[in-house]
Amino acid sequence: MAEKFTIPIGPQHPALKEPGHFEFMVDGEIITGASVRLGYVHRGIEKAAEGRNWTQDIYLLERICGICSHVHALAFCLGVEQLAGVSAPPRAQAIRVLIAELERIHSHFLWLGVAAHEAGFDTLFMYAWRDRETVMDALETFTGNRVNYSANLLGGVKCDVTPDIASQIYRAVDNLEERTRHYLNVITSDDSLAERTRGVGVMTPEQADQLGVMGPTARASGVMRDIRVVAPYAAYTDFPIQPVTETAGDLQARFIVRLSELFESYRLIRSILDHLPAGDLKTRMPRRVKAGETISRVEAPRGELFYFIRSNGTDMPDRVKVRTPTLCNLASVLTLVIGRQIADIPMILVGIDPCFSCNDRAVSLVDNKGERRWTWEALRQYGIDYYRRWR
Amino acid sequence: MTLLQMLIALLIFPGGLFVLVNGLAYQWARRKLIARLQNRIGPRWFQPLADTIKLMAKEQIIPDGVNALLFTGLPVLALTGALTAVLYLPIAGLPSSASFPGDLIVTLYLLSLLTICTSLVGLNSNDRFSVMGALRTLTQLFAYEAPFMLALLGPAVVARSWEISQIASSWNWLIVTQPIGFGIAMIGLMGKLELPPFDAPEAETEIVAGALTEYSGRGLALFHLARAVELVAGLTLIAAFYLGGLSNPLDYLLKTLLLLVALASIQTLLARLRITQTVGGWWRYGVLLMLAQWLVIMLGRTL
Amino acid sequence: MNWASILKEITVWARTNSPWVIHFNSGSCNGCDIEILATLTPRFDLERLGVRLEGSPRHADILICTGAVTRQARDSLRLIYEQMPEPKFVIAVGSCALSGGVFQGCYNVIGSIDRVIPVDVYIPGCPPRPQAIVNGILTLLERLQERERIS
Amino acid sequence: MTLEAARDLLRAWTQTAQTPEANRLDIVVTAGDLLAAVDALKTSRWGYLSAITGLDHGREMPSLEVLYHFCSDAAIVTLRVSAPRENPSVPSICHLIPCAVVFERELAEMFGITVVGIPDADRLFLPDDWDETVYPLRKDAKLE
Repeated sequence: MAEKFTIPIGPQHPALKEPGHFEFMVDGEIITGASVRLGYVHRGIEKAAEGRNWTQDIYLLERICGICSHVHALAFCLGVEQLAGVSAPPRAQAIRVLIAELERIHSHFLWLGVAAHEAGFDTLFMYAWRDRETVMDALETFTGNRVNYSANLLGGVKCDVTPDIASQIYRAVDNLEERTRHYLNVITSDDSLAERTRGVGVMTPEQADQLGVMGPTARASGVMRDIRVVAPYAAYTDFPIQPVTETAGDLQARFIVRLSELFESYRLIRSILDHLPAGDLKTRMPRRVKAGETISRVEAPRGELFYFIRSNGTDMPDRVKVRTPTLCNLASVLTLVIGRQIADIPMILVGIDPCFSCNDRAVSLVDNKGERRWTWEALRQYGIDYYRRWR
Repeated sequence: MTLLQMLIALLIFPGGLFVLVNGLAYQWARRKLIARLQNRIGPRWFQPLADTIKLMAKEQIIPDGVNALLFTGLPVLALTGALTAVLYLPIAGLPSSASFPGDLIVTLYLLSLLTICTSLVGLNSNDRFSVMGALRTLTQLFAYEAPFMLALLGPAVVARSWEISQIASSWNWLIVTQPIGFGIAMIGLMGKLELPPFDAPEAETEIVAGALTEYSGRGLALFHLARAVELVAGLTLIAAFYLGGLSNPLDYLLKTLLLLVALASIQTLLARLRITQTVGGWWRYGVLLMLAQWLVIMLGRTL
Repeated sequence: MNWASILKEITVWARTNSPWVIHFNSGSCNGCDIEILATLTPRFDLERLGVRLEGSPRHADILICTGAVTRQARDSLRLIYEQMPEPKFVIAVGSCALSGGVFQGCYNVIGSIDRVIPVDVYIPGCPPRPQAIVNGILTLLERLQERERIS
Repeated sequence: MTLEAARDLLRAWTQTAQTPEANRLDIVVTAGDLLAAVDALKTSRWGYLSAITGLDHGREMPSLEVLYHFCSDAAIVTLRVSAPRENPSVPSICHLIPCAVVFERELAEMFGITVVGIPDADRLFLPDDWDETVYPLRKDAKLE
């Protein structure tokens, strides 16, 4: 009987949208199967979306994930506008992209802090979250709320950029750019952190491409997957973005990719604020959207966000399918593990998405001889000794 | 020493009460310093006192499947171990209240009694985090104990005696002649107190709270007190040996606070080392450096 | 002022000055969780009130829970509540925890936290600002002082 | 890789092909040909599997529909497979695209579509005490 090897990963972590419970089937040393059990925060959003009209759905879909709420609303609004054949005025599109980039900055700083906290480096966690407050203030003055900005409307945006908001965003971006340069230096030069990140969870470009990994995790392995570059939406056509990729493919490369793509966001925000197109903020939007289906893809901080919206001509959607980037990265990590030894599990799990950490890392190896219990550390130690024996 | 003097020394002045208050004050200073280094305001001056009293007043849950006597007894043992160790140290710059030749060895073992109690507590409960925390505490104990002890025996060799009061009263600034010993002693103290970067045994993001996961109420308070007393004991020991002895209370205060600042700043600068890195680091670098240091001492003695 | 009342005064003082906190997400979208974490960071720093984020329920006095309770998370929420030693308090953060919020009526959602465990302080908002969370904790501490003095 | 490349790649199994939008191509495929079509896309490295969507057109419609979305840069190819409402079943594509198992588990538990050959059919999102016969995303699901 193949051993059933379960990693019970705790149900709560601030940056983790869907806390999960991992299980790996092993045959001796080699992993034969892996699966994950989500559902701790499953609220049945897709069914609820079918019971509400189009405008109410924006408020629902914004609360799928607190960290990238604007991106969910943006994807939904772009999809419904495509269905209705309406397109938001250029100024609204530019403001939407502006808020999306500000949200990417806030999400990456949050992740930087939480990943440092996971590695036990609390000072970096405190500093990263202190600097994140600058972008939260900018977002608050701009849209009225720190999280869940609900700036999106069907057919436009609610909030406008006044000169003093623009000047505050400029100041925030300048300060953050200088801090990002500092953190990039810390990530690469600090030994105690490099010790925990260099060479951890390496993923080759072929694996990344074949597994369908999304976002910064793919770009850290050299696979250029960024919807803003590949299929520009909203105002990304007028304000193009340069792709940022690394080749090492390990945990440190992911740190570097996430931080260096922030420089792109700063450049984009400045260029949007400089050439903000004039015009009104929203257009008329019919209450009933004509029947049809559409797919809208948007680049969330963690990867490609996929929306499939089907309308049957009434004022309520017939089907709203949401596939979040974390689910896709999770799925690809499960396949990356198959065929590898037990010793590789912690590296790959921690490596693929360093923000996927957990409080309860005890590992239980259930086999026919009963249950052997290891901690994450013991498992990691097992990995190190295993490789030392082979060398 | 009349019985009354001994009782006062034991319970009030250099002994129990003063060290407890001193320990709480130093814990506050450490937490405040770390908070200030992390750009935060940090706790108020009476925070450790409030924490301890609150924990004392909380309900003590004894989980089933646990030996109740051990569960309640071990924290008391840990605190008494730390408190008796303090008797041999020149607390507050005054000569130590009790001393006999060879009390350095006794103090070192009494100081590590706390770590042994923590691991026993962890092994005693059947919650997997406590067991894992206990195993990690023990592995780390074997890692830093040897170099830490060598680092503290260095000055004893120079002073040609095993008695703390004599070593302390030789007034020479050994930090100059034995810098490596001083460094290893400081880092060893951080390992003993499980301060980051050596806090793998109670890594909050990995094994919840390590060996003390099951404790609430009095047990937890006693452990925190024991750790606070051990912080004071460790600092006085290193200050007495390496910073030219402690002559008066002001001297004591200055030197121990200086060491505390060094401790806190190292703590904020480093990420948590994995248990494999700490053990590897100690045995590869700690022991070798100490042997080199001892070589120098021996040469010094023979010339 | 006999000994008993002095002792009670001291314990009340200690309890209100060192509230240790454990956080549980029973189905939240993480908006409230990152605001709770933001209260521990330099700008709002709750450690000046003595708040410490604890890993184990045994060490904590206050359970801060967020999110509309999903059926999957209900038992672990109850389990964590029962593991905490007396005297324990519960703070529900965010409109999902108060009333199920936007997810009211969804098939997998039980609704508000007080359907599963008794709640002492409710902090509305989606998500409530860190200032609101700090204010919620302060109201809990003040209420604790009055209640202890009356009983 | 463009839509035209995908169109003639899948010509052998296409029953009907439509382009509802400039960058989208919908190809209706029978359940039997699904594996061959997916294999063709995979071997020619045409993009990656982005999502699997289940569709219930309405209480009275006789069949459910499963959509496999493949994306390559801006182009999106959707393979549409229909399955009868009584006991719908589709072949699993896990052996071709390993990471599809999570999407298929969600499809199975939300729509009650049995995925033939799925390595592990445990529940993904729904709680343990959820009764199996109720499939929440179906239009005729009785939810309290």
